Amino acid sequence: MQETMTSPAGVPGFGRALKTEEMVLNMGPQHPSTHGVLRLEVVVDGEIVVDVVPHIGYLHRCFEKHCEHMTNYQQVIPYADRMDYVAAMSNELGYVVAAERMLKIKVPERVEYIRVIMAEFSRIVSHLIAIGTYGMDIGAFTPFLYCMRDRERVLDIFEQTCGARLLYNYMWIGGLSHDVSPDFADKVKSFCKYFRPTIKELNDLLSYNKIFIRRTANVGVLPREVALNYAVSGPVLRGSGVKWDLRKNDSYSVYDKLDFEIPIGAGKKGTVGDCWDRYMVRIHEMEQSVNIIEQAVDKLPTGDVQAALPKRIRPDAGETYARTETPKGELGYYIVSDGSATPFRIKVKSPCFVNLSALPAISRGAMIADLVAILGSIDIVLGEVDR
Amino acid sequence: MGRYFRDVWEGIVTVLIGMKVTWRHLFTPAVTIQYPDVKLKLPERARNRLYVNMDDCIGCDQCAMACPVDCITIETIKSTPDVDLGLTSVGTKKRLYVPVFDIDIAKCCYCALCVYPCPTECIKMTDVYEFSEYNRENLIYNFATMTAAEAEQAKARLAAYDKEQAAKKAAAAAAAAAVKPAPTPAPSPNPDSKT
Amino acid sequence: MTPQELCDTLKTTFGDSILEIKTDAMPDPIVKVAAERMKDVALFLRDDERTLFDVLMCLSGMDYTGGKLGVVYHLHSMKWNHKIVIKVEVPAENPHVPSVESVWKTANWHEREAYDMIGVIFNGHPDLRRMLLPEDWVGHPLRKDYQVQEFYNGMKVPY
Amino acid sequence: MKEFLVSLLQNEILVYSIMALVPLVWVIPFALFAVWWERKISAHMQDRLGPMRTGGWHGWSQTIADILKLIQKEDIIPTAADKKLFMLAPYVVFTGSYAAYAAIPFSAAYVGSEINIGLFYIIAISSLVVIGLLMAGWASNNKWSLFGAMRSAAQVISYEIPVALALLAVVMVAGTFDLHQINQAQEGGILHWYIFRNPFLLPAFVIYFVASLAETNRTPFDIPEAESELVGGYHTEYGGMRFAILFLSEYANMFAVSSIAATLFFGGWTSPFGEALSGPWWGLFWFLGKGMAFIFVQMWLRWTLPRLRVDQLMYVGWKVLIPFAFVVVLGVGFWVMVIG
Repeated sequence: MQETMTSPAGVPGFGRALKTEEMVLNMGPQHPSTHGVLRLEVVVDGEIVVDVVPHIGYLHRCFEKHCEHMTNYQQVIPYADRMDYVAAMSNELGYVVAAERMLKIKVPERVEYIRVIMAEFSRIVSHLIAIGTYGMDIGAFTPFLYCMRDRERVLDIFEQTCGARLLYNYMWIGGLSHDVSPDFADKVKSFCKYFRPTIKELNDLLSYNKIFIRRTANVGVLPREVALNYAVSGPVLRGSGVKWDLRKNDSYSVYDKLDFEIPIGAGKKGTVGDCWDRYMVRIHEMEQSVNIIEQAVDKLPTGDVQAALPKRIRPDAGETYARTETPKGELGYYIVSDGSATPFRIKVKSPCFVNLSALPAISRGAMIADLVAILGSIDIVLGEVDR
Repeated sequence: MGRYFRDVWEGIVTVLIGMKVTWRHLFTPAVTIQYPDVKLKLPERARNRLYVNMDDCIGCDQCAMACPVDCITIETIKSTPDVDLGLTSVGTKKRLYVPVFDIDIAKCCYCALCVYPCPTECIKMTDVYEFSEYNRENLIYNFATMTAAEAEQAKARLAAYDKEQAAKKAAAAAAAAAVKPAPTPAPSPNPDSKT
Repeated sequence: MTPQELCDTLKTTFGDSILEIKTDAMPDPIVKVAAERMKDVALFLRDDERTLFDVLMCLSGMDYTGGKLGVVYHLHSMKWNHKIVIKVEVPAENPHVPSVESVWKTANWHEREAYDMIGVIFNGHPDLRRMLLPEDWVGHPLRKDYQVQEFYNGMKVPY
Repeated sequence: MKEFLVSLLQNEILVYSIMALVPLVWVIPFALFAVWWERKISAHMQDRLGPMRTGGWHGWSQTIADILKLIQKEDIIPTAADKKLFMLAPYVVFTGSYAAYAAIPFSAAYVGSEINIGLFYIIAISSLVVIGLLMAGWASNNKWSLFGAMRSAAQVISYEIPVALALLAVVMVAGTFDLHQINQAQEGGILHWYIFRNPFLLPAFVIYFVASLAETNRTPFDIPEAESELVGGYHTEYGGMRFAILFLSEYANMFAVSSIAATLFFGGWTSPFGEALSGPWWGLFWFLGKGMAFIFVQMWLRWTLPRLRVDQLMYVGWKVLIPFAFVVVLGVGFWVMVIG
């Protein structure tokens, strides 16, 4: 039944049997499930989406222009936090990896491990929000609250470590702002112990619910070739069955010393690359993140949390492009320096921006309710799309 | 046909599993708190409202330089050598009057970048987080302890001192030119201060 | 292929259209290409069995100051796991670059953004509108000599 | 009750007016209570506390405060709206759901109108709700509202069929359309309730309950208001008092379908212990208690399940509920014929 509904072109006589008129529907900028201020200009034929034109830029905060007007490289970090504000640690990690590659700084081992723990926590946080809001898009409100409840526990750990709950400014070029507190390892371990059963509960409540599967399986199928051509990344790419994770394939930090799996979409409930696969990749990634965190905490070496840095950070003239795997996908920082203390140009390749650009390609022929499901499964944060 | 019945059966079963989960939660204690009545204890590193201890501020402007959103405004007046502004609690000698030290807390992004460069540790983030105001102007915090009159006085004194110095320098230069062409540099009142 | 081999392949295929090659750059080789041949280079890089650059990681518009604009393409091959940076430079008064939208679909939005922010015009782009700013905005903000407009639809712009 | 009032007041029209207002005495406090209850249930299912301040104990007067706020609000009618229809629609919706109460036996001593085709009347009159929703959606002149209205019309009309078939199964057993008589037939304790009397009436009840969720636009069939897709569906443009009335009628409708389920399958006002604890007031207690139990299940489902898509909703209605309902009707007929 769904196969025919998602591809109206395949319905015999579609568009011919009845004289119908298309209607333009304005979804957003204020709409409950556009996840921010996104405007979708939807051309609909009844309930069926004929075309989608996303309009973005409502949250444009001139990140790149700001960067060119900073007094030093360090000041970019609070701004980088504010791009993908649900996973600020990952953005910071991307930026410091790029800046350190630019400055040819080697940071202490302890810093790398703490960064990995924080980035993985941030992945859990981001995926919890993605999953919770996705449930809400589909109509289930309760999983969202459960996700937020667990997220708070991670934020407590963040707050205890760096003093902020959302926008951390924790990872600095060459180190961290604070060392972790003495009871950090215990807290992290107790969280991991708490968190595994709640994933199972989430699965019971939402992931394997028949209605949820019906709503997401076979919806918004993104085939492998299209995914690569649109250069989507992160769970969206892996949902399409591509085993590609920068943490393994283009390793940075200490991910090569940690053991984890890359979950990919297998089309267990429908077609490979449908919304359910993308959703399930996130669930499995959270489990993997818990694994990574436990290993990293066990391996956490002692030492200093600041590399020796020059007083003024002033890279040589040149450029670098560094990419890291954030929860949303491949976050790239292209930094060009002219030798001064201010970046000449910082361009951010935002994963959400790229993933969103694939939305029209996969939502044509779906229904309005599917459009919401597809958008939720792509998991965009408008702060990062618009920058 | 078998698939149809399996689907219906799965539909019923998974609904019941979900209902079991929510039923269990109906009797677990809530995790939320009654906020204004009950407050969570903030960790000691909590970063909230900025506070400046003006007794320790030497007016070095480093916090304003470090601020990524330019929410700190500092103006300074050089003191004349005859005035002793005292020492900070860490023993640094104060050489500048600070008549203006404004923080626009509405702009502040709580990144704490201003806290680290401070040589006397006088600017810090406190754990006060309830400071909303009805009027946006009230969010500009004036930390400076000097009154406008005192600032004027200091400015006037500095101007007089500069004039005196310039006159001395001119006299010295004239004298030097008269005696021999080897000019001696005039003593600068504040050799360390760059402001 | 090693970075050197990649660059050599490009040089032998495109000859004079390859303006500059930097293999010691960090971390990937940088190849500067004549703007008018960009699309051919892109097609070659995507389809040739030896290169197979199937992913356009990033496309950045640049203002190099001094009347020069540029576009930087960061390419990556899933199969060979190698990377390359392609650069084109165009004069600021006539900034036309062939669009690679038909080569990599992802370039669509990236090019719109570069047009919006830097003002590079991509020939052959199917839908070259502003991406982030309103349609009636004046100027391209990421140019180094950009002056913000005083009023936008009656609203004062500079804060 | 009617006879008693007529003898007391000597005026039939006055008596009818009073009789018509009696359910309102229940419906309005019930709606206020149910909204608060729903909030509390949802909160506790989600590990929250819900409203805790207004009125002191667990925020018991939160909805009263809300309704006072809604009454005070400015009455906004969009300029592009069809003004007359827009203003009329909430009342039509409310009339539809309220009129159903006329035939529901609240207790052995009270039934608004003891008509012999009570069940038929309820099915017919509750269709009026659809017209109201369509009016609301159309008159708002908002695309989202129109979507909501269209969905709701399609949904309610489709789900009338399984509802009617499931009720037909009961009618076949009871041999009457009169709700009061159906109720009386179930007197004598829990084992006399229809749900336990005939094995085919249990699936009939499930079918009725699922379909009634769709009739009242409750999750998982709340697609007409689907806030994550259609913002608010047919009531997107409504605010203030009109919105309150739409809301009230939604809750009134919920109770109406729950009480029909209680009456037809669970003995209505009859006591589960036979003669013990029965009587007019106990009858009222049992009736309301059973109704509230179903309301609780409705809420429980709402805070557990995601929402179906519109075509899947039709699938469930036409391809699952209706075939099963046919089987149930056949089975009940067979059972009645063979066993009696």
